[in-house]
Amino acid sequence: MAQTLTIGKALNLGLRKALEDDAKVVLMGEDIGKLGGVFRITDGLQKDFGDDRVVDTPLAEAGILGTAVGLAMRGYRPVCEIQFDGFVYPAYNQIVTQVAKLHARSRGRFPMPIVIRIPFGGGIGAVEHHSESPEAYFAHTAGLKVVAVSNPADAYWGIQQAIAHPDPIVFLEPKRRYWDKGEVDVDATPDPLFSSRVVRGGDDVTVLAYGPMVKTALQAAAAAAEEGRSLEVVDLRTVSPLDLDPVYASVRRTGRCVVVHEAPTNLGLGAEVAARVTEECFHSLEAPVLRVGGYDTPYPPAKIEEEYLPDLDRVLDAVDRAMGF
Amino acid sequence: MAQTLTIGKALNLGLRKALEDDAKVVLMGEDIGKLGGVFRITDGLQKDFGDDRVVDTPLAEAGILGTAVGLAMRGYRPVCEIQFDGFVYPAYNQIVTQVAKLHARSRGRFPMPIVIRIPFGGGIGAVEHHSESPEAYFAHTAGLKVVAVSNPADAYWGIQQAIAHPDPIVFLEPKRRYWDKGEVDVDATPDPLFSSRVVRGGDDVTVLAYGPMVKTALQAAAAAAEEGRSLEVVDLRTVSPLDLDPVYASVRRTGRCVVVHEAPTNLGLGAEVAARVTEECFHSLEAPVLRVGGYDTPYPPAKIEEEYLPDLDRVLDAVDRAMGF
Amino acid sequence: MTALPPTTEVVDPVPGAGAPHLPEQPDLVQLLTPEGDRVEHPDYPLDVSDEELRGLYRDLVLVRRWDAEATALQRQGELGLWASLLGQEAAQVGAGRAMAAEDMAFPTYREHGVAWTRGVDPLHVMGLFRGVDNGGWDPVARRFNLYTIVIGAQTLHATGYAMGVQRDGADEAVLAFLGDGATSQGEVNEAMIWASTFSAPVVFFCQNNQYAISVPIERQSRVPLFHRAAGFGFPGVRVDGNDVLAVLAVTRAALTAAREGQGPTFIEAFTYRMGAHTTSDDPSRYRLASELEEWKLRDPIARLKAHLSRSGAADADFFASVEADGDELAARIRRGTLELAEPAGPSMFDHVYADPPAELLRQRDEFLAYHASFEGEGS
Amino acid sequence: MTALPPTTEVVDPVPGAGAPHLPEQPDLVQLLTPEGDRVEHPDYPLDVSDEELRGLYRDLVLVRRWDAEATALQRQGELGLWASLLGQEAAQVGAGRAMAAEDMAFPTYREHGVAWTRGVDPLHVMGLFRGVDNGGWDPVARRFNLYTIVIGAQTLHATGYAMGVQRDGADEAVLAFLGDGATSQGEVNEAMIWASTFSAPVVFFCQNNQYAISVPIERQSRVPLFHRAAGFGFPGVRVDGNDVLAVLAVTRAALTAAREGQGPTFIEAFTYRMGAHTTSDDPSRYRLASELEEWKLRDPIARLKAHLSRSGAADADFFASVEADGDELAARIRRGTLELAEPAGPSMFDHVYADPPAELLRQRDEFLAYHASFEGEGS
Ligand SMILES: Cc1ncc(C[n+]2csc(CCOP(=O)(O)OP(=O)(O)O)c2C)c(N)n1
Ligand SMILES: Cc1ncc(C[n+]2csc(CCOP(=O)(O)OP(=O)(O)O)c2C)c(N)n1
Ligand SMILES: [Mg+2]
Ligand SMILES: [Mg+2]
Repeated sequence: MAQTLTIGKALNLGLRKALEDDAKVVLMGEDIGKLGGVFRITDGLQKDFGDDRVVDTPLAEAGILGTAVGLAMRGYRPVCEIQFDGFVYPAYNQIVTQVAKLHARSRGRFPMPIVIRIPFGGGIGAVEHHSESPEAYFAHTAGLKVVAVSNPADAYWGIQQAIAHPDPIVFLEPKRRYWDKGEVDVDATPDPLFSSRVVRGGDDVTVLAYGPMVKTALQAAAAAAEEGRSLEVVDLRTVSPLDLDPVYASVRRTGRCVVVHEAPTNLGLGAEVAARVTEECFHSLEAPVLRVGGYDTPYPPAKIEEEYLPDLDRVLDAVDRAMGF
Repeated sequence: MAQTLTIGKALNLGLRKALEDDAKVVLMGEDIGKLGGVFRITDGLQKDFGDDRVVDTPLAEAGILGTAVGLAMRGYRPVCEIQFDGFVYPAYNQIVTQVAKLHARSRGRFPMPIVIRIPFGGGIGAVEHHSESPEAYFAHTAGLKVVAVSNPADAYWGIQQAIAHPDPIVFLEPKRRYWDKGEVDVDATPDPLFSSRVVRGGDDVTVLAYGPMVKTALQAAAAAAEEGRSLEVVDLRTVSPLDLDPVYASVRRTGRCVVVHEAPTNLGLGAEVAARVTEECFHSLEAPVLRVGGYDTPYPPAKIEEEYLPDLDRVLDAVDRAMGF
Repeated sequence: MTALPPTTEVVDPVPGAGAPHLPEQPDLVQLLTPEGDRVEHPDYPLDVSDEELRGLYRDLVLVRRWDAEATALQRQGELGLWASLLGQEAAQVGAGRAMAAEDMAFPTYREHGVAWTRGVDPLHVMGLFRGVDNGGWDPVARRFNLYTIVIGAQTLHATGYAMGVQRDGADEAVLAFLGDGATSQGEVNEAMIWASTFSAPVVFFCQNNQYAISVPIERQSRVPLFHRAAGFGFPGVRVDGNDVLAVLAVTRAALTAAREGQGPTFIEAFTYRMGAHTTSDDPSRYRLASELEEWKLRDPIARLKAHLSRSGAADADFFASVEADGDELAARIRRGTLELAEPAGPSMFDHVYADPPAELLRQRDEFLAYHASFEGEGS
Repeated sequence: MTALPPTTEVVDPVPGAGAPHLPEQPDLVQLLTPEGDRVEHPDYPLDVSDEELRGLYRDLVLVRRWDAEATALQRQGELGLWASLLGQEAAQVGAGRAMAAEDMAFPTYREHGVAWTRGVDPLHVMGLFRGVDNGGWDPVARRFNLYTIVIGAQTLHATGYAMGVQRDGADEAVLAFLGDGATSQGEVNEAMIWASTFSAPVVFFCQNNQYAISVPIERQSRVPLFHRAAGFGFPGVRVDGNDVLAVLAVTRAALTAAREGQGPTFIEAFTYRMGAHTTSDDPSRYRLASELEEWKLRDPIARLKAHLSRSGAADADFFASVEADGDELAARIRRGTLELAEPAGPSMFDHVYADPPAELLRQRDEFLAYHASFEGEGS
């Protein structure tokens, strides 16, 4: 049965489903209880599942992730909410040296089914540290997996798939799109968690995006179409591991590729995608893979964030350059 | 006057010089006093400069970097030693949200002349967390600069240049090469800190490396020469900002490029180099830029680390593949 | 799950909004009762002239007025966000006025009252919340650091700065601000360990306003926060945070001790966040109106006003003039906020480094060329 | 720089190796004097059978023997590194033997003595230091977590695990080990805050062996470490870490309290690292021989041996048999260590994920093909 939901509501329903389906699922984070989280993603869950399963923690991210590791060792499936992207760093030591490595360290004896939910990205007019895109820090870390959703259906299914998955997953939620609506069929069979998806067919240039930038890429494709230019848009969906076979197939047809993300360009995900696509599709490429990303600066003050963030025009500009080669 | 020094001794002399030249320089870290650091890089410095200038800190990396920020605000030039690469993560929050951003946040009123010394890389037969290469985590962070030295002369001059520099610098020391010897002319005029250097000329393939891998790349070049294959080797020296103009010039000649590092390949520095070189030298490339890096796994137990680390053979293998395209 | 043992202390069992937060507190330092009666405390003698008292009253009223105007401006869409200090005026003004000119302050994001006492132009603070910059004041000239939003990070900066003061042999102290929730951050505990070990001249001023957004203090500590200090080897004291005189006396004493080389002190200013955490928050979801009512009776301004009137230190004209100053300040803040210059897009590239790399300058040029390409277009 | 005030406490002024570390300590819990006399403590009654006493003695001797053999093997190049427990046998054996079968331990990298009491095969521990793996024992079956090398990280794991125990309503407690230096890590302080707030059934067992590598305890805290706990709202106790009976009694009491829902306890086991930090360390650079001599007089094994002989609980034959067991154990460890199977290169790809991504499997195949290409070649 299909219904129209926002990404935020879809996540809320997905979390509720996960709590119902598995008694070992425990939500942990700052203000996720009575308040329901600053974005209300956990709204109503503590009331219905109790404060042993929806835990308002002390104010310390390392503590959240470190105790989540212990709970996972005890057989629980912790789902940790980091309030904003810019506040995940105090937990970085636990994430990189423990969460990511314990399965290998224990030769498989300690699975780490931990989900780290992070509202990420900019565009909401916030103060410093509330608009960042830290995905590359996690994707470069062996032992972690990283997912970024772009729509309500993927949000609803993705959060449930992530919680059911045996490996630790950084689950990135496009905060500025929390209120975007879309169809969710709760009876459908969802696509696999770690797969990319062609969301619009095209022949001239392959445009890659994930999370909040998928909408931007689709807008660019629509605008390009009016100028008779056909863009194929791929929603990567999974940042690590990358599912690039559909991308290679696309680029072998189009010969051109543009990758878009909000994170700083230097060593952003676009670098890895460009390196792999170039290696796989070398003889098919008419132009180098071009990257449209945030600039290599700290995220700027809200009044100028729109000039920092990739938008429709910057994507089209890159498409022009790709065509121009 | 030139002398033969190990990298470790060159760093020790460079630090001593910096302490002599500027009364505001303060060394901070775990066991850097009486012990002289676990690698003896600060040997004798506390005895000669006192424990206000060479400070044995409590055991907490966030504390080291966080207090270093305060000292920098007060006009000091802190040089922080992180005992091993794998132990920098507790300080990650201070490094990414404060050290890297304070100059921008204060619109230039708070320079952050902080040097973060990290012995990095593997090959010393150590236990977990003592052999990692975290450079990409820092290079992706706007506001930081990252340097990796490969020889005694660069170590001697580089540490002094880094300490004198106004921006925060992650200074990576190739721990397994600490005992490698080389000529240091303490009267010479050093190359600029943020410049790459062609360390061996060649025509067939351009090989890029930094830190401990420079020696490996040179060994590969020597071996290749015997098979009549000529490799140009570039010591990148600076990881962020990258100085790629000499690389572009080289690749435009050779048409082939291989980049080598110990860090995991996925989103390692090789990805960024590949993306930029491809964009700049697209029409000159005979083959995609190939990467030789660590595998996308946690650093393995010591008994098999040599199979994890890039070595002469793996570099030559990549060179063959590049030539084969 | 094993039941939580009853807490032996003044705080509520978890979970627990709504229960009374101020039972008998023998430890609480108070010099002015909620009714406005001046009382003495053996350890904290304080003599303040009537003029000083009037000055403190004026500070309290003006920062509250500023706060009210900022909240209104945010509602009208002129600020992206506002973190209200309502209810915490005495804690902030008392602490700020206790500082010597050379002392350095390290605020969180809520210390507008301290900013006021340091002579920071309110418009600089407004600029941060309007999104034009990250706080435009000169932290060195004002001896007031920029706001730090990452919870607790500034406590380590304050401690390191204090270590610099020691090395300079300067007669200065450092005042580090933090909230009750911040006491759970590892970095804050490290700051206290550092300060204790090096006997750094830093005072940790914790405004326990009972909540970290929606999370009550009981979730951060089951014992009074000021007990924490003893565990680290330095004195801790709990002061009535709604009593500007007590806060002034206690903070002054701690800063003096720090300057004299006696090391750090932890001050817990027991107060209450009368408003929402920020303008994006909805306290009705997690706390009871009754709690707010109870705290209204402890209003920091009312009690000083009562004292001033009763003691004859101030008359109706004075109170009227302060009101007038408040209106003027509010008008100036409103006007000034609306007139704040918008930053230029390319400014995002400025000051990222003291010595910007070529690649960044290239990005800047690209940015300029790209935006120039739209010139005229469509507009 | 402002002079450091004299410390009011038992520890030395910084910097300060060499000064006596055990002045009068009224707080120190002791049940067996250095001379081997059994004394009583009002809070910690303990009755142990002669058999138990002999068992404890045997543990102490065997783990010391193991440690000596491991040190020798490292010198001979058979181990990459060894972290010696010499001097800390009583702290580790006492703590380990205080645990119930179902209790879970979270060690650092030095708790070989605890590993012994949990039935972990010493060869698994040797494997870690030989570099064949990161510790091959089954942490779930042995109720003994793998070693954690990142200082302090395991204290949060222990606390989280204890929160799981609460949720399971299980009659279990958790024992988290840490060193004196670790108490400065933010994460360790967060673990204590969590444990206190949630009243988790976890006991923090801190072996204060006076040093963090070269850094003396005074650099971590100017007051006794066990004071820290009160600041977080739970009990702290200092026990003579070289007295296996006192450690046993104190740890048992704390674990029982935890199981009964009374929440955490912090135990400071006051002891001394008689050897180097690890085989790569050189203590002569930072501490005086006199200090070592002083601590020799407090040897944990000698005092129990004296007690056993004097009380007649053990005779010469017993002591001889334990020596023989030690020789046998050492021989087995030596033989077993040299015979430890070397890991296969491709094993680095195993267990990185429970569900390995295609890209990683591709790297594994590439690895295999690449190494296959050398087959026969040159060899
Ligand atoms: C490291 C970090 N985590 C989370 C946040 C989000 N956050 C902002 S304010 C706040 C609560 C702070 O509470 P408290 O320390 O009591 O200060 P108060 O806001 O009450 O003045 C939180 C969780 C943050 N800013 N930094
Ligand atoms: C986060 C981190 N920083 C630094 C180190 C390096 N290191 C290993 S042991 C040690 C000292 C630990 O001292 P203590 O906690 O007293 O334990 P002990 O070794 O004395 O048993 C240090 C600094 C580490 N392992 N982890
Ligand atoms: Mg608060
Ligand atoms: Mg120790």
